[in-house]
Amino acid sequence: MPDTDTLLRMHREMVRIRLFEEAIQRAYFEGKTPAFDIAAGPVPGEMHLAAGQEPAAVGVAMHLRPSDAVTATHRPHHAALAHGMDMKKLAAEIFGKETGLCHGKGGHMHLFDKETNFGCSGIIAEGMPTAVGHALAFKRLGRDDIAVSFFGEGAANQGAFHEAINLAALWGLGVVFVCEDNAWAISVPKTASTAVANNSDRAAAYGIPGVLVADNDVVAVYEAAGEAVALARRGGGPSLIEVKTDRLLGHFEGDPQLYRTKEELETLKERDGIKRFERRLREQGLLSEQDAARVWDEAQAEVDEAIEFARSSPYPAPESALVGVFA
Amino acid sequence: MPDTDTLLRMHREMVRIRLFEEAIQRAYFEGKTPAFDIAAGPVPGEMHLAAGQEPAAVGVAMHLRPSDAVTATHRPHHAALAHGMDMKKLAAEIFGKETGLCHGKGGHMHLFDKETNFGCSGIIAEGMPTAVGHALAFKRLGRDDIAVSFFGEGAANQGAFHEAINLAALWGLGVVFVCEDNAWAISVPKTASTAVANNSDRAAAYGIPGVLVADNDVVAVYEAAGEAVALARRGGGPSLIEVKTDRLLGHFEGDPQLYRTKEELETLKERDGIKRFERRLREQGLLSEQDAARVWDEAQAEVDEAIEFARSSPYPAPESALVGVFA
Amino acid sequence: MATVETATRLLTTSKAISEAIAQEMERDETVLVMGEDIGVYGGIFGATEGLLATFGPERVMDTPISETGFIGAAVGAALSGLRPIAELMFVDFFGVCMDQIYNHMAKIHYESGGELRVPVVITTAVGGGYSDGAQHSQTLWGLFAHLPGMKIVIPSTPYDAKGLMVSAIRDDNPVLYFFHKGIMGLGWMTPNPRATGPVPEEPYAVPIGKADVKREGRDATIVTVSLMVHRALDAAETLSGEGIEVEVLDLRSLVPLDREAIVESVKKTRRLVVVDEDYRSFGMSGEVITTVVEGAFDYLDAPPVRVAYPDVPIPYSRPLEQHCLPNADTIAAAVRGLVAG
Amino acid sequence: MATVETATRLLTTSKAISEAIAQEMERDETVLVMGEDIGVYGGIFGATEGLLATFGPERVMDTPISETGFIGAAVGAALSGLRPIAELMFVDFFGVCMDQIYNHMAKIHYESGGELRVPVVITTAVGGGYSDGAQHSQTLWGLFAHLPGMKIVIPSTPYDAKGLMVSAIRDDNPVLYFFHKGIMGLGWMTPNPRATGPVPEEPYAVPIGKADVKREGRDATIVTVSLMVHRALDAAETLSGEGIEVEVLDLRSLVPLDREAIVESVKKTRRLVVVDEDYRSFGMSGEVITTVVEGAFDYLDAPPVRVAYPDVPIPYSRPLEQHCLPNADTIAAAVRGLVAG
Ligand SMILES: Cc1ncc(C[n+]2csc(CCOP(=O)(O)OP(=O)(O)O)c2C)c(N)n1
Ligand SMILES: Cc1ncc(C[n+]2csc(CCOP(=O)(O)OP(=O)(O)O)c2C)c(N)n1
Ligand SMILES: [Mg+2]
Ligand SMILES: [Mg+2]
Repeated sequence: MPDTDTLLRMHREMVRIRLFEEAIQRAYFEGKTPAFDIAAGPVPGEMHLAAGQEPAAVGVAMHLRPSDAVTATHRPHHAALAHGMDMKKLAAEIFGKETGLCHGKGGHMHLFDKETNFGCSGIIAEGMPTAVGHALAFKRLGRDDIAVSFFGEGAANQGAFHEAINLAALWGLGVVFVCEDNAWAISVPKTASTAVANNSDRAAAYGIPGVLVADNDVVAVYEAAGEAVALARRGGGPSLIEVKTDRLLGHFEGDPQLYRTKEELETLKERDGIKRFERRLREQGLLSEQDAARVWDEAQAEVDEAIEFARSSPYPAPESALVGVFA
Repeated sequence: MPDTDTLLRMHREMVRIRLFEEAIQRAYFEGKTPAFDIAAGPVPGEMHLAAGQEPAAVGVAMHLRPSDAVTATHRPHHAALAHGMDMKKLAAEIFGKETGLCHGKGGHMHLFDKETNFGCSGIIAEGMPTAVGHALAFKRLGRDDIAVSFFGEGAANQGAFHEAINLAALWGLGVVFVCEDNAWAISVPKTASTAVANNSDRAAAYGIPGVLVADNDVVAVYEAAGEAVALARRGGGPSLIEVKTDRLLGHFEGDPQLYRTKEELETLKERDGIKRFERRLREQGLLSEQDAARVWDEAQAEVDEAIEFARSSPYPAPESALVGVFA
Repeated sequence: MATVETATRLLTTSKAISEAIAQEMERDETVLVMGEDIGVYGGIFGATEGLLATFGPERVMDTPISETGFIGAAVGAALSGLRPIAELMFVDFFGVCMDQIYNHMAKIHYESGGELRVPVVITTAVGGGYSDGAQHSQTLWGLFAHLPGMKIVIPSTPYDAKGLMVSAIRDDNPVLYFFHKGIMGLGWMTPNPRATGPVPEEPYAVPIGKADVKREGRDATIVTVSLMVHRALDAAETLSGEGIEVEVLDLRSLVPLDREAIVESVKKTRRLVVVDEDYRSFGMSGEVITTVVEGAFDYLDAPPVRVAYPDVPIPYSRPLEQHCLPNADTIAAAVRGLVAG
Repeated sequence: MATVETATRLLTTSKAISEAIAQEMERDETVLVMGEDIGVYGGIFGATEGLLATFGPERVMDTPISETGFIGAAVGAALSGLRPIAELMFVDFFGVCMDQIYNHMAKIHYESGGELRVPVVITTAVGGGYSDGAQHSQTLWGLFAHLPGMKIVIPSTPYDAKGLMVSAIRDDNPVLYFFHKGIMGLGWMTPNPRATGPVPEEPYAVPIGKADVKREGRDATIVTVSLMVHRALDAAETLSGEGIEVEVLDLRSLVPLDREAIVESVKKTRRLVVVDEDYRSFGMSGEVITTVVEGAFDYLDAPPVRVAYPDVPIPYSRPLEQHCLPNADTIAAAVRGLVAG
């Protein structure tokens, strides 16, 4: 059981992620109403938000240092912030600004951060081999850093999943594979994509530990990840963790979600991992009403500042698109 | 336990495959001695022979009909002949002749036979999804035919393995996946490629039956395949069988095999699946010395005829290379 | 509206495509569709809208994210008698399944010496301009056209989209069918008037391999495909006001490539501009120019010019991406330079 | 022999490559090699011979048949400080791992706005002529050159092979290094005298992006790469006897493409023949011709000609494959036609 400080830090982290994404969501719809035009507004393009999945990212990232590598997916904000990415640079990148993490060239699905050894990819499951490579480098260089690879349950049926985990297991590399099972791959439910109920059972195919976190609970994730990270750090090889989590929003913003019932969406809101966790902290007397309010206020202030930084930053020079193909 | 007739047929099949490949091997080295030139002689290019692996192909194929689909690999002759491919057309194709199965355009790694719904590919594991497709068509068309996919233990670490088996399991298709574990992928031993000892254990990742045939014994293969084929035929979905078999020769002809000890090669010859099976049939009084001799003689005669057919057939017209890209 | 419909029925490109597929599925029991989100969702770009409701999950199959698996399955199914249509959601994802596409789907007919046929249609979305970044905005048709064994079809209008899809499904060869997100007429994309147009209700075939003159002209020829046909027509409109009459040739397919049509047009106009949303080098623009050099060298008044996407990955930020994309202005400028020079 | 060695040491191309890798591994602890059969076996085409014995399994890693896995691992390892060399045994297999190559290895530096570097070298064997069929005989460099973000290096001689490998390993960018089976000097391949040549013992770098005039001439320029450089030199020899002096320009890399060298040579000879073992259409031949059209149009005495592999999958049977491959005779014939016409 994590100590109080850890519990409170996890709460703060989840809150700032949620508020950040809510701000991005608002900005995303600027210029897209009344008529939705994906190319319009301050934040164009596809937008995949992770609301509901914060426990998976935060419960894992609590065990990491900036020098540990994290590879994420098309839905990367929660993992990025949990691993310590600068919120201003992240916001500015999403706004396509010169001050962005990648100076506007990457965008929300292609975030690369040297400071936190973070990367992501819009190609399903293809971030997993990259994580194996980071861990390989750490071993070669004698570093006790590890790599974490986040991916969705839909990614678990892609060949890269199989190749990456087999390699990591074979070479005894320090990788923690974290499957965020939000039950959906866009409109395709897990039951229509995966021949087994739990991807954690697939660990048997590689002779590594497979752990199922059956509830979208940050503490349960924290406990499971703690063991996996420790194992990886002491050279014990990879683990596969599957977290049953919830995608509260559409696959991307603007998704009509005709494939999900109103009821399903309502129940999801009910069991929002952040709300539930906060309630528990309150009940256990670890978080007073005022403290809770302060957490939300401070996070909101940080978010507002980041968004303001992004808005007020200049766009990169158009011609800069033509340079930087080669180092 | 198969009946005597079946036992004797399996013996005959394995013998004709062995003798066919020995004849191909002799032809292959024509024009390649004293100096080996892979492009020279009546049979140029790479040549992957299956000597030692006949039990895996024959034990499975005994349960198949010509309308069942079989997909094989870069090492396809044993599977092709066991499934009933015309030996003359096969030989002529390997000699690159107009009368060949593919009129000289395919070659030994690219054999496609409408008569026996047989196909193979030189790309590791990539024949597996094709088998899934055959089975999908059979289901759609209301046919109770099935598909068999042969592949090596090295292929079991390729993404296509994972995707194909998950799809077949998910869609409940009639596919029998047969892994021929000859312990080697060219010079890489299974221990250096696969995180688990037995690929049959990987069936758990798809919720399907996984069967290990621990010995290179055609009867054991026959038994295991019988159940898997019956299950597939009655709509019970796919199975994964791993057969521990032996590659008696180099990966391809001309392989110096510096990665294997003389001892290993000797012991392999000792436990040659055909020799052992024949000895058993003799001991059990199911096969007399004369009958055994006749089997080898008749098979040799068939092989000689096929090779002669191939040699005496004309080459395709050079210009024919330029046509046939589109139907 | 009803009257308009009976007169000339207007359809978006995505509706034209889904109608073609539906009509072919009606006609031929062996046609089936598979891919990610092509069922309930109707395809992320609407190319399969309504099919699930009409034909059911047996013939409209949502798949796992296993492109090698289901495209390979499409190949196998075709070998055993079906005519599958498989959707690769974005062409940018080809790298996870290219082996099935070009080592199997494209080669088996030839390798088999003509004994087998592989009637598979792969539909895929292409194109950028809406800030989707380096992995979701490419066209890549030049890459596919380099590999023998697949027909490469690229419609630019609702009418062509339906007729070419009908031809693609009926074709006994593998066909890659590239639809540009910007021509589909989707409610959530930047509006494009040319993405809606007259489409006959009854099934009809537009032959694969015949280029189409989308606008006649005498002063220069613009050869292009897909959304850039629309941009070229805008440029032609502008230039016409300046007294420059441009011919806009829509290739409609890269394989087969209608080299005759290209050569004929340039023999007439004596000037060529190739416009390509795909990467500039080692692609379509070079092949079209070489086709003219081989077929109409002595007719050229000036060296052909290309307006293409530069050889850089596609940046996310709007000003960066827009700087790279060919548009009506850059196309018009290129034509002016050519006619003047 | 010893004396010869001290004078000008002769090495096969494969030995030149493995020596370059060994010397760079000596120099730089972070260089490591991975791939299938690159350890004990020394690489199917000998490019890594002897490395395992010298550097051990930690730095010379045999991999499973998981190209997406280990090439992706090479990319990740590069991001965390190593300089991996990954061998893709045959370029024909790119389809099982292309996403890692072009959506990740090639794009991350640009996507990161220059913040990250991906110093990976992918070595791969190309080429046919020995009846290995449609899935083991391709060159495909035109396809890779179409995609921005990777340098495309293609040596034709032992000397260039070593120098270009040294440059590739030291380059902070992703490099694809294509070695042709027919230039490696392997004992089991058809003998090729040019596959053995003088190679200095000490490390040296041949710059990536500079074409090399392998033979000077005035009457026509042959632009090509890899084994076709050897074929072109044979043709040039024959033609010289007929009084036709051909310049043979070996591009040595397609990305960066030395357009200046191409244009300069054609300005001098006024005639161009492009020879390509890769598929004819939408590839290298069209790009080189377009480069000349853009840079030396007015200098051309006649339309450039291409001698390339036709747009068909590669057949197995010897007479079929040989009919398709460019050779000294077909190259010489093309030059004669150009000079005469
Ligand atoms: C190789 C590949 N195929 C398809 C897609 C399109 N796509 C983007 S997200 C997505 C669903 C992913 O589902 P999952 O892995 O569960 O992640 P989630 O969206 O639920 O977070 C798909 C199919 C892609 N990006 N890459
Ligand atoms: C995708 C791919 N990678 C690599 C190769 C080269 N290759 C051909 S056979 C082989 C070994 C295959 O081993 P296994 O699957 O065990 O079959 P076996 O040769 O033992 O029958 C390899 C690596 C290939 N043909 N395809
Ligand atoms: Mg999901
Ligand atoms: Mg094997």
